[in-house]
Amino acid sequence: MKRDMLIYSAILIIALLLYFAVPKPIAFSPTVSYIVIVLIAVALIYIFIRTIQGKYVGRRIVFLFVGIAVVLPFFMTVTQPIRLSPEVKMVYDAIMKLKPGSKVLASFDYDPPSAPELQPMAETFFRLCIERDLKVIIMGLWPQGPQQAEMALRKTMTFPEAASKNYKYGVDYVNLGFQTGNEFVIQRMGSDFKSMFPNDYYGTPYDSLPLVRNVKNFSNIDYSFNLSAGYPGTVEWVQVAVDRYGLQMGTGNTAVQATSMYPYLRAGQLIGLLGGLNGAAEFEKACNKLGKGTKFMVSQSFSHVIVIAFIIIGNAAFFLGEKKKREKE
Amino acid sequence: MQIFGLWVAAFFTLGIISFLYKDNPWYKVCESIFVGISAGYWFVTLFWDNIYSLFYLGVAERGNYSLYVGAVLGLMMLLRLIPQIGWISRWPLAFVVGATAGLYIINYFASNIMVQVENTLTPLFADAFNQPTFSASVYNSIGNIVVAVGTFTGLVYFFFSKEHKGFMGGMAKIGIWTIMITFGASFGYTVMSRMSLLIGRMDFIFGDWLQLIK
Amino acid sequence: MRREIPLIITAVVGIFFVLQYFIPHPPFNQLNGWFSDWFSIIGACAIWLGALNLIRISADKIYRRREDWGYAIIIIISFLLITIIGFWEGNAFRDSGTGFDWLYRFIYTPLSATMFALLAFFVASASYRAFRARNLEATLLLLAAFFVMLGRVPVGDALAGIFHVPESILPSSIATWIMNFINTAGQRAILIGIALGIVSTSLRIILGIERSYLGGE
Amino acid sequence: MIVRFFAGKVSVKIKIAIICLIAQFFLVGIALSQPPTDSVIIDTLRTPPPDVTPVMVKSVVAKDNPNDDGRAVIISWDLSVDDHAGGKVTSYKIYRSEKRGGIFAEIGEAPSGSDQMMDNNVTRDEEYYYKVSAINELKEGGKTIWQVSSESDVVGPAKAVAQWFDTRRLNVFVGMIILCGLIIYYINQAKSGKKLFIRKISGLDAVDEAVGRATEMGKKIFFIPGISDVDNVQTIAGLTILGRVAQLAAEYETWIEVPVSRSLVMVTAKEIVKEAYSKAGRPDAFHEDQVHYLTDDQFGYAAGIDGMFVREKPATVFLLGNFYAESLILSETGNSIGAIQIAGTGQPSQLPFFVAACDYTLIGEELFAASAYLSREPKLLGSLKGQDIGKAIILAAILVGSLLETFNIFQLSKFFRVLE
Repeated sequence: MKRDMLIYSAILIIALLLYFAVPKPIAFSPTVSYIVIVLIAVALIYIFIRTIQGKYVGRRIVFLFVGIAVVLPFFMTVTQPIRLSPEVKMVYDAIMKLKPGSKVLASFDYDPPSAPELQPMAETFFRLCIERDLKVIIMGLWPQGPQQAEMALRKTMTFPEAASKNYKYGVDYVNLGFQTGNEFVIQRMGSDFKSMFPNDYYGTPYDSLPLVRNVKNFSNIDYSFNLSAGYPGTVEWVQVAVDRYGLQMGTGNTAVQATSMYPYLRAGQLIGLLGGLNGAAEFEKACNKLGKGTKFMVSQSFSHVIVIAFIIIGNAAFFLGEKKKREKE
Repeated sequence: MQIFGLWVAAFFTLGIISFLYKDNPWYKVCESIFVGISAGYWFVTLFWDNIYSLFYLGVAERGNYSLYVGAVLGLMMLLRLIPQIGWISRWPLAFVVGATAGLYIINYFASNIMVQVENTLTPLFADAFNQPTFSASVYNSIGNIVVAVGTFTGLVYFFFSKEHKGFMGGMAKIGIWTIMITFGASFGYTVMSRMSLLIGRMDFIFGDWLQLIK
Repeated sequence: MRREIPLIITAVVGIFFVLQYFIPHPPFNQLNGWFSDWFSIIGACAIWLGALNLIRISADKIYRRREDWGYAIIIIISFLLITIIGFWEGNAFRDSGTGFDWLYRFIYTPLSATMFALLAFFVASASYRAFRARNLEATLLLLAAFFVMLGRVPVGDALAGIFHVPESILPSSIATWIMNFINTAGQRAILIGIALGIVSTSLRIILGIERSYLGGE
Repeated sequence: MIVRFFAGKVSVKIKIAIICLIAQFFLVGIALSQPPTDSVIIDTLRTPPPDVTPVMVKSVVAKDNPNDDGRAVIISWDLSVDDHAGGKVTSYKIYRSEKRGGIFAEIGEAPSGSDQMMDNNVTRDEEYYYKVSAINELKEGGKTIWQVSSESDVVGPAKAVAQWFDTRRLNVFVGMIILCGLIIYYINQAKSGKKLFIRKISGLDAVDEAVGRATEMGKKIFFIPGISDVDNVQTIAGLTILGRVAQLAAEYETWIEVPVSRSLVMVTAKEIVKEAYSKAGRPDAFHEDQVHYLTDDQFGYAAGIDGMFVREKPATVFLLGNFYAESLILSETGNSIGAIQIAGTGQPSQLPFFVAACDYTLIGEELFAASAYLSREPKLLGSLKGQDIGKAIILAAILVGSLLETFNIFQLSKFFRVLE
């Protein structure tokens, strides 16, 4: 207990120091960045040798490496080329094809834990919609979804090119809010939006919102974009809105979910897919609006390399161990 | 309030991360608060969204009296709290299970069987002719064949009423390989997703809170 | 009776939900909407069971002075705190600037997001300790994972670029190929298989053959 | 003089006024010189040039939109002969009235080249009359400069009616009848005593071995039914397996523990385990707290089970049901304590972790087959057989269909089309 308290105080002091005393922002020069990379590599080789000798390093060392691989790249000045994949291009093309004034339905089906992956997509999506003068109808099948949408919009409006468009609530975009009922909500929206959203996020009656007054169901929607982190999400949208009501839909998914979307993508049920942070970065590149997705990709690269390194180390040790065992026998 | 909030959020973020070192009182405090707050969050949200907005306003303002049936079913669910008549709660349960079963039959049949089969049935070489280059045609044709063969053999693997021997066994083998590669791809994407989440948290600590990053 | 009525309810409701897909005529189109409303209301009632259970277990812990009972107090306090604020603030509890919103943004969000982020650490440790190329199947899994992980980040192509790997076999190209073709095939087989399993299980539920959800055999 | 006028010192305003005056005379002249037509000139800022009025559309038909619940009327027409590239039609406007001679209100606009529109703002079984107007207009900078139109005859009455069967979904209906029919047929076959074969599923064969191992080591068995509620089919599949495992455990006199995350699952699991113990002939060996509720929270649940794994070091762990992100935490911890792990789920994204970290994994459909496999109950085996025949039909369709499509003989895929 006493030791815990000591550690806690140490953490507090470090935090205070970092908060008040350290000059900010910190950025490593390229040279320093490369030295850091080399040091990490050397440490990995050391672990490799230890593991081959049969001494597995503890969980905490592995954890530490992951932490380092994620945090240090924030301060590095390293750039990496990003290649555009076809499924991301499809989303971009679909939005670019819409005429100004087209109505886009955006369903936010995620909560804050998945925000790091999906929030950059949401921001880029709003920026693109505003640039193209599209009308956006926001809703959510997850209770926290509409809040995430509000956050993304606030962020979007800080960009001068978006702020200058003077987007008006009710006319250019609305937030219908959240409704419980999962796929049933989608099903009923198929006949009538208003029955599911009698009031919007702010309690305004549906009919007093000029943008949606004449929107009855999916047939009045030109394109739909769904950001999804699980159930209910893209699968339900595809099964109900796309298959039954013929909605045109693109989607942004967490990477975990993205793999299960490929069959739908190939089947043409989905028009475009942004998968995980990588999808977000590519989308930013396609729209030429660099944001957090691109920035985070450096950390992402590093962390993947670390995981791959650990798989290789673990397996190498495993095979050498097997060999030794067989030699003994 | 904003800055105070950032410090509070940082307190909880670091508290949860401290679990990686070991189980400790800080983590336990965070965990307990998490359990209480998350339960309360859903409790309040569902109350206002379903019981107030959907049920109360539905009945009082829109005159939708069918909602009373739902309320009765919901109350039956709560009867579980009284052991003597707790068995009544099986009725709403039966309702929920029946509805999902019916819905699952339709949705999975239409979207997962019909549509997926439809899309497997494509000409294996057709888009070979409208590709810009010869190599693109080969690439797509091979891809189409892989999809058809992979789906076919993968389904053979799931065949239960025949022994996996001989030709059938060979196909099932190819099927399980396809499935394993699929899992590998899934795994890769999952790693990507988890790392992104961690990046998000670290961005909060070093960016939003400590403001060490540009 | 206690057995039969639930089985009848399940069968009737189940058949109805199958039929509504094919019948656009009222009342089928309408009843469907009613059902979904009822569904939401039942869910909102069921959470009372969970919340009461949580309070009961925690209170029990405190009362009996079980190990770590102090934390049970924290659970009850934080539950009551957000609940009281949420009810006090009325229907507009979610608007930005409310106390509920503050709790959501600065306590609930960091806690749940960090919980999820811990998985990043576990996935690395699992990669190191558990993922072994024990047989051909596991090897294929790991190889695919290797290419997808490398191919989905820019550094993969950059590394391959050092060795002048031709474009068609860059990690990103291989990853795209795996995702588009093999993954599609595998996912499709799994999807169709699961769908068949679900259709058959759901049918058994409607027919009353599968009744384990009612407890007992 | 004119030159002097323009070059002179007369104020600019007067110049403009005079020019406008002259221009107006010109325009009036043009307008008057036009032959009279039945065109209606609405909201004109300027008089349109001559000979711009389009020919009206012909054969307007208004009829009920099929396969719906009576919420739309489809209005279709033959294109105006002037509707072609560079032609005299820019759009069509559709008007509706409740009486033939009543007041017509505009209900929508369709771009040129389109020959139908859906009016989905109607009341069921109410009669409506429609007319379509071909429009030619000139717009500059978002403002209409001039607009001319010619109206069609009034058609109707049309009303939106609800149908009793959605014919577009006939293929789904037939497919479902076939599949469900097969399953029911084989269930009946099995009931009447026909022997049905089922292949080896190694994950399920290992159940006995896994329970036996726990007995030998004198350690516990843990059964985790996932984090979904009883309304999820996977949870139900998992719980059915629990019945079998619990019975084995009871016979071997080994302690089985079931921590759950939903109160409804707790109640259900309790009854299942109790039943299993009495089937094994040891009803008194059952303890209420063998099945216990932890928390509804996903990670709270995972953390709780992790603690139990580490402290109690079970010899055998079953993870069968619906799992999400916690699959990794659970299977990695189970692996680290050296337990035999049998896992299964229908969540494709979680299966890789089970495959990598567990000894046996039930992949997707195998989980649903497990109850039949373990119990060998004829009804369940029968449904499995029916499912397999359904699969065989699908396989045949894939094989035959791909070949037919490749050689462009017949498009079998259209029988499977659900997309509208």
